[in-house]
Amino acid sequence: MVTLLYFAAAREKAGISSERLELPAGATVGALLEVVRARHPALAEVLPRCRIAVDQAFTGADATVPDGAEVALIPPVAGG
Amino acid sequence: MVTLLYFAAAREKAGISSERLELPAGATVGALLEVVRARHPALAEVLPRCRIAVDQAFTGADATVPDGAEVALIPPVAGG
Amino acid sequence: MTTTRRARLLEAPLSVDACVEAVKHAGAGGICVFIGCVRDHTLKDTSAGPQSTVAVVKLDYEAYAEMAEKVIDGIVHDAEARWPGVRGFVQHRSGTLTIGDLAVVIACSAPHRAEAFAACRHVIERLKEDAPIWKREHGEDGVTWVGLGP
Amino acid sequence: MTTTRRARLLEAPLSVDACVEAVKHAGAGGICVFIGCVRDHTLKDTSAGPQSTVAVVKLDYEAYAEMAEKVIDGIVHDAEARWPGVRGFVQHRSGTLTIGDLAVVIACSAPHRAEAFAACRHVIERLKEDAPIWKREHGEDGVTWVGLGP
Repeated sequence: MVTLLYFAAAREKAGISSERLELPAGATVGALLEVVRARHPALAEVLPRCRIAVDQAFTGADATVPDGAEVALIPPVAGG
Repeated sequence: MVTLLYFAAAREKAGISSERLELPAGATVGALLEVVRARHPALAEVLPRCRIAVDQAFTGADATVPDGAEVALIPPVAGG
Repeated sequence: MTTTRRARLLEAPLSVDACVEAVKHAGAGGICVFIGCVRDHTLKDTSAGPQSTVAVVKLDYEAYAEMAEKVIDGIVHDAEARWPGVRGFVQHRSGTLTIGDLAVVIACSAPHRAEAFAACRHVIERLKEDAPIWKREHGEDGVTWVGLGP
Repeated sequence: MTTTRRARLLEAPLSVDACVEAVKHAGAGGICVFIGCVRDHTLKDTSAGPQSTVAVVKLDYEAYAEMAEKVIDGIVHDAEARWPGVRGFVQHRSGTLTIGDLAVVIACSAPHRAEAFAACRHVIERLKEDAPIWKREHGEDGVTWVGLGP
């Protein structure tokens, strides 16, 4: 199980701020994103512009998602 | 008559913070400095390192000192 | 400072004084502070034609708070390592802000001013790139997530 | 701001908040503040050999107050002209200061941060060159006028 977090525009498009998903062992960030894309067609436009954080650190698409991880979709940021 | 102001190291060396001097009409800043040098031998070392302000604006040695002017010796500054 | 944490996300108004106090110490000759405020206008990205100015009424700041504090803390520690003698502290706001409210306060002290300025500038630039914080502008032309474009 | 005067020489403790308030307005997205503090050591100029560090106990700031306000006011107005949209304000202390006391506070606001940083840095550099203000350090090796050398 992993916990997915949606923020800002991603949260609005997905219509939820978090959900829990079962992933095959050894699944990559890229594979997780395919699952997300299939579950939330409304995210299609925002998803390619998101960075991904696994356990609060930015991560590439090839990284493996550990079981129990907290994975966040990070749309373009605008702090400061 | 002009008013001369001494600050910081110049004030300490001259032993006074201000004095009034009679100058010939048309006297330059350079001529005034010669008078000051003669009156205050203790200023010999500091004087070449001072800038001069006439009526609160930095001025070159060739400028004429107007009657009634306020002339200040400005040793190396250290504000901020 | 008795803590090594260099960043706070706050729902309440920020304090410039608190940030300055967090970095002040006997060896600090200069402190550079950057304050980001909500201003009354923004540049609108338009797909065609020149940028135009749009009035802003208020902003909602949303943050992935725990990660944002971690990211900003890392940025400040990085600045402290790049410019030896620097000490930094950041407060960032979340929630709804109106014109003039402080969105971020960054304070960096150093023995000399050049390092204080450089570190402060570095922190705001990196924060804007990487801190997981978003803003939604309520402007005269509707509500938009800043940075997502039209 | 109801006055156009951009500089104050004060015998009393400086206020960062007052300087920030003086430059804050609805169009100001960024404010850069520089605070100069009395630190516990100074670099000693030595005619031979490398610079060494000397402990400082307190400082006396002496100012040609009227001219100093005029000079700093001119520097701030110059910065406002160089970087359009900038608004600046400066407080400078005079009298006797001890470690940690604020000697100068410079605040510059601008629509965007680059101009706020640039203007603030410009003001402190020019102030240090031209403002008729002197300091006498009471250090472990006696009393010296800073800038006059050994």
